[in-house]
Amino acid sequence: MQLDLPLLSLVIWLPIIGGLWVIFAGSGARERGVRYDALIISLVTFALSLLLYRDFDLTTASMQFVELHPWIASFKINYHIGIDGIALPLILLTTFTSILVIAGGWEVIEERVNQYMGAFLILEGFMVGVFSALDALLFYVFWEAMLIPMFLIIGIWGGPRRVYATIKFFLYTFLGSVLMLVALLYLYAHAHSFNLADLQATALTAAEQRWIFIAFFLAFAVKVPMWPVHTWLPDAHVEAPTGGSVVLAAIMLKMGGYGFIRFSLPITPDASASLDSFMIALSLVAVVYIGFVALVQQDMKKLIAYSSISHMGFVTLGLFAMFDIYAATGDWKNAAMGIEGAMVQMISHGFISGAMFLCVGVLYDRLHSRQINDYGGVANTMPVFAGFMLLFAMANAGLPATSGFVGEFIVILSVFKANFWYAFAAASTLILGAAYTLWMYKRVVFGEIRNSKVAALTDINGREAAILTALAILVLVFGIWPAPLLDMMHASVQHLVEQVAQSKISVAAYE
Amino acid sequence: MISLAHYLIVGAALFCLSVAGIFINRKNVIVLLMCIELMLLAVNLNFIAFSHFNQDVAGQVFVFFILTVAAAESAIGLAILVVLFRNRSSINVEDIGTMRG
Amino acid sequence: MKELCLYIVLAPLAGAILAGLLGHVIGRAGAHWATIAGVGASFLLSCVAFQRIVLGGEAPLNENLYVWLSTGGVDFHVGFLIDQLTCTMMLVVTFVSWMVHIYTVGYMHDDPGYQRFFSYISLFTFSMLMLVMSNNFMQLFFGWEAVGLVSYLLIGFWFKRDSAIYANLKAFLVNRVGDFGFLLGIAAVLMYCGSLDYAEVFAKAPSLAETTITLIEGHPVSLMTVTCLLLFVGAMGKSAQVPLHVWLPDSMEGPTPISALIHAATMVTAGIFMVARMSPLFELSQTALSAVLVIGSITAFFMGLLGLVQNDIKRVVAYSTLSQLGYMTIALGVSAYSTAIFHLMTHAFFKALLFLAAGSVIMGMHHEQDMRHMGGLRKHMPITWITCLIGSLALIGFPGTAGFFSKDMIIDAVKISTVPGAGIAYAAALTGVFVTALYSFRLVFMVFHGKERMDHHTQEHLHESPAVVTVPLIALAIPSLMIGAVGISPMVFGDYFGSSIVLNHEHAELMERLHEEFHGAGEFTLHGLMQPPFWLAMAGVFTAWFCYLKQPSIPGKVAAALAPVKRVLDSRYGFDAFNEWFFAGGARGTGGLLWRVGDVGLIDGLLVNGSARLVGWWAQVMRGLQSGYLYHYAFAMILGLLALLAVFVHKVLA
Amino acid sequence: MLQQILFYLFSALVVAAGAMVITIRNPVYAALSLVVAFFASAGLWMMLEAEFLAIALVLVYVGAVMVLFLFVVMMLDINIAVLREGFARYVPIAVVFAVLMMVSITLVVGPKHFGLDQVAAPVAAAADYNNTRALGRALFSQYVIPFEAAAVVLLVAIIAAIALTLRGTRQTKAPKPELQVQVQRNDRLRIIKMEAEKP
Repeated sequence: MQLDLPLLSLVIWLPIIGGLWVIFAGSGARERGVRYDALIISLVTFALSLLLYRDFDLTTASMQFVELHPWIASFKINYHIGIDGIALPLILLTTFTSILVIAGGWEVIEERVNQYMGAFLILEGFMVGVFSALDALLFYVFWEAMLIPMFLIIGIWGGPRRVYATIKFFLYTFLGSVLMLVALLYLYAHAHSFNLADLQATALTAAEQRWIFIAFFLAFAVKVPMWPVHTWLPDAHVEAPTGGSVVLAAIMLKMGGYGFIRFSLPITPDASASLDSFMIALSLVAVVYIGFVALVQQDMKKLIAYSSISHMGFVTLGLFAMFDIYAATGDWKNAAMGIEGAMVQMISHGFISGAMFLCVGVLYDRLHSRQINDYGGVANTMPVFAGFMLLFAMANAGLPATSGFVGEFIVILSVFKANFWYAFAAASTLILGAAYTLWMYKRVVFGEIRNSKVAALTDINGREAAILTALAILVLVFGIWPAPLLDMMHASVQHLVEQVAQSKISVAAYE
Repeated sequence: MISLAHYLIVGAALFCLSVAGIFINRKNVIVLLMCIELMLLAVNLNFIAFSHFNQDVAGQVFVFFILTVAAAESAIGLAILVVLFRNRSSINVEDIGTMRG
Repeated sequence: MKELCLYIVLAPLAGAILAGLLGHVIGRAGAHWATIAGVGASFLLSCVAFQRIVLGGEAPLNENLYVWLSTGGVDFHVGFLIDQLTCTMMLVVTFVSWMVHIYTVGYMHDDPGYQRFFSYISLFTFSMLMLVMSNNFMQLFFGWEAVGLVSYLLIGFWFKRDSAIYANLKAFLVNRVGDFGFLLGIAAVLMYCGSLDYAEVFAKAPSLAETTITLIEGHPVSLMTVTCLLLFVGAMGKSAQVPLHVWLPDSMEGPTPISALIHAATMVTAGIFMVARMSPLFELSQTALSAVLVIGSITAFFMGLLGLVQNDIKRVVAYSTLSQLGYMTIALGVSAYSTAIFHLMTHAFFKALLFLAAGSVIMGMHHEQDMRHMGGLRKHMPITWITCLIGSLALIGFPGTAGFFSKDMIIDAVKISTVPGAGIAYAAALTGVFVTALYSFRLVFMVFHGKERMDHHTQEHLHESPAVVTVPLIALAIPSLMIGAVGISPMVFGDYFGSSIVLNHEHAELMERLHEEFHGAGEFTLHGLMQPPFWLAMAGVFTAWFCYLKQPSIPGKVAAALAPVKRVLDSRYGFDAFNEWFFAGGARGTGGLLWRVGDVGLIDGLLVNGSARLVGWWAQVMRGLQSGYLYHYAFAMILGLLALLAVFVHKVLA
Repeated sequence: MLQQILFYLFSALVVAAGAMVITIRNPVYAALSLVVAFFASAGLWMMLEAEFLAIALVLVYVGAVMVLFLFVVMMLDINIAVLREGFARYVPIAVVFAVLMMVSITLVVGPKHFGLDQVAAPVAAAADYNNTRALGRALFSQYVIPFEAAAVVLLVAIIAAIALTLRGTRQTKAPKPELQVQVQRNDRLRIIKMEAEKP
């Protein structure tokens, strides 16, 4: 049955409008009741996104659920949205994570509940918008709009140094996105269109491509974040409320990877090819360097934030190793493997980092400390929680049968084809990832009860258990059977690889 | 014969005088306003000279507008001056320091 | 057949889930019944599989269950390969596991984490079965890591003990170092063979024998050597070969049943199994085999020496495990894969037996593990004593016992082998026999014979362990005695392994020569009585008797005379101290340095806050210009005017 | 010849008056000098056949703006001594600037570029040429919208000047009937209780 609804638009605008409604309708006496409204809205949104998945055609690489309405006709800017196999899993991740975030802030947030819930719903809509925009300017608008709720979430419900963190977060991301706007305007001047497909088809000389690539690079690298523009992330995570951290880690970081896939690679394939060793070097630095840095963190959230950076290194590694893989094997099929590995890594990192932050949130709600040293022997008082956290810690360390393994595995296997030493450096995460995650786990969960506060801890309640169970199931399912996830993206990745394989320079020279 | 250059040089001389006036009368707002009038006069002279030598009436139209604006400007300037004096009993520019952060 | 395999694998998993997630519902008895039933079913079904494949001669099963994922034109499957090698492993794993399950009922009787423990060991059985039954590298790696996870959980089972949680983290990380190499090895296989399925890889491998790859510019190396060495790094981690052996002694922090199951009988032999499984690859690289051989020799000899100075009963057995794993590795190194697997099997039985017996002693001694506080237990715990003696005899290779056949066969194989490194290996193996006998009987004599050195209270309460403990001991003692004689002829020389182990031409000759010298188990036993290994073992037993029963003052004197040697042995050759200092400390130091200097100092301090400060400073400067005085602005305007004018003039005049 | 004499006469007058404006102590005299400058430049404009503007300059500027200036100057009680502080100090820099500008402007607009051989003098207008008409034609056809805008600017200026200088309404003492009728007893009369005072 094909519903005659603008399904994709609904997924974008339902949470935004619902969020506004929650904010305005939920002030005053109804403040506590709005939680249910928010939860229902997020559930409905998720259900709608599942409909997207149901009606999605896995066999084609072309955009689906396309909606096209003129927006600013004089500049040929359109409200143009649609999804392919790359965007769909990310949208599902977004709508799913939003439910968890809403449920996660259920009792924890006591002030301005309506605004908190509303902000997350609006954020959800904007994020889905980013993933589905097919018009570069629309993308940019969603991209920037997304910052606002996030900025408020960290700034209002954050920790003691939230002002520093928000400003750092905002300036970092804004710096990058302004350059992206410049690149988009330049492309517009070239292609006379903001339509992504047109931009991707525009011929550009090598020099043009390089500049555009660098502009895009700054925007997306900050979001990913890649070394050395990563330092906003630990601060933002540490100060953000649990829900903010979850969304930040689970979805917002994926924007960077998505941007590379949607913009950098197809619009500037030749620049990507010529700068790939630079990108790979940064990715490997992220994996190794950040792995070491994570090892010495005393703050749990900071540790997980650093581990996120390290894991996201695999995403950029998988994306940009494709050129070397092609050079080494002469087969673009192998290159697709790296991209798919990167995609899987993004999705799985969404689950795992979200779960890890939720776990820390559970502890923080009880003890109001994120310092590892304030804990010890949590397993004695919170055995069920310890079990969940073990699962997620293991997933974070990339244990097979958890989703964390799949992405790293594919990326390492594919990168090996490019260069042995790339794989060597990347595989070091096997040791480092296990070291920092399990060392933290050991100090927090294992051991004798360290102090009276830990002794007074109570195990997780039903709500928390439900959230963590949902994530645990996903982590396991995608670890044991990741095929459906990959089947979603095969056609689109194939298309992407074909685009990237096609040099744009000769066309530009001809013109 | 009088060439265009003659007029332009007279205009330039007037302009430079008014600039110098702004320098040396930096505290006296009234004279500053007068200097601005003088400056506009120099500009107007140029406009009219060009208009005459190029046989194009547009230059005179512009002078017309400049006169209008200058009149408006001096009216408001003087009004401000009066208000200022009323509040501060002085028109010393150094006393007008509220713009300093 | 496929369904059969599925049941074999899933039965323990079901038990684990039942005991783990519903442990509080089904209670303690429910938990142990569920898991024992699961693993028991698994064992019986394994017997059926064994009967059909090995005895019935059915063709090996190689089937995919489902596509795990497909990417880049490669399908990754989850599937089973059931051939003779797998069947043997399945039988060993499920049998020992079953025995350990039963034994645990007694051993963990009073532990509050009873259900959790059963859940873990059942989960382990599942993981180990996934490992051995896999038909591809991906699933092998899954099982590989999964057993590592369960090992981690079980070593840290008593998570309140600092030493336990230190040991489990160490075990996991050291194993991860191995997995690091293993994963790269898998990546190499995928790159060059284009698949991860054993069948396809092994079919493709011979054509890659001459392929070289360049890791460092200008130095091409053989692809197969690199691949095999990388894979062997994984085996070194799992099977605790020097220098990745450091985790195994510490893993004795876990409860004794899992020391028997995981850290003696099954998991640690996964590396041996893996190399045997990869024999088609290893056969292509003599260099890799020689490396395997040398590392095995080092492990066999030096780890055995360490067994001499341990006083903790479990640690003695642990070092003996390390040493025996070294023997297996030696066998792999000389391409005697079938012998290695044979020794793996006999070792699984007698080492599990030894551990369980040690556990029984520990229970009797109220969780005292120091042998210096034992002695004379023979009278109090006769069954434990007998079974432990059987295990020790098998361990030292007393003619007729299981260990004798497998170990002597390894020594024979090394003796006639001509591969580089075989000389060293032979010397190590031979001297290792003496050392093995010495520490084994040191244990037996110190624990079961001589004066009773325990305190009065313990002495009064000494009694034989209950039936749930002794029955598994007896059940394991029987194969420890018999399996060698029964198994040697078909397993080592027969066509037992069929196509599951591949030998290249030269190495096949070695086995043929061994075969020529072999004339049945009985004669082999008689022959063994004349051979140096037997006399060395007897010398070891005699020395142990003399030093620890006859003249107990001698060890002290020897230790005093050889103080430097003792110090080296006590410090376990300094591996732990070095690792703690270099790797653990180094990693923390590097991390701290990168964080403080790199992130906090350079990026945040210099770039981020630096640019903020720059803007601030510039704003401060510019703020000075904004005096708020009109005439300053006017002056600036005129300056600008003048500058414009200058440009204009310059242009006009130029 | 007459033209040249007139030109130099007016020019000298303009420059001299301008110099007076900026140097003279008393603002009243400065304003008067400015009037002279306007007159003289009106003469120059006449020579340039901009009769309408010349007249407008005199009428509007001299007649209105300068009177306003004088009015303000005379009305305000200005302490000239304070305002003249630093006069001498700034003279040198002012002279330097002025000379620099003068030289550079002259280099641009001098006879080399705008001499007669570059820009020929136009033919004198015919007798029936009406400068006012020509200007008006341009103003009300091509420039009608700017013209209207200028009118608005003036209007705004008028209103702004009034708004700025207007004081609040004077306090009148006229009675306010609307308040008177609302008066209640309590507003006017308060009865308090108190102890009878002892003599």
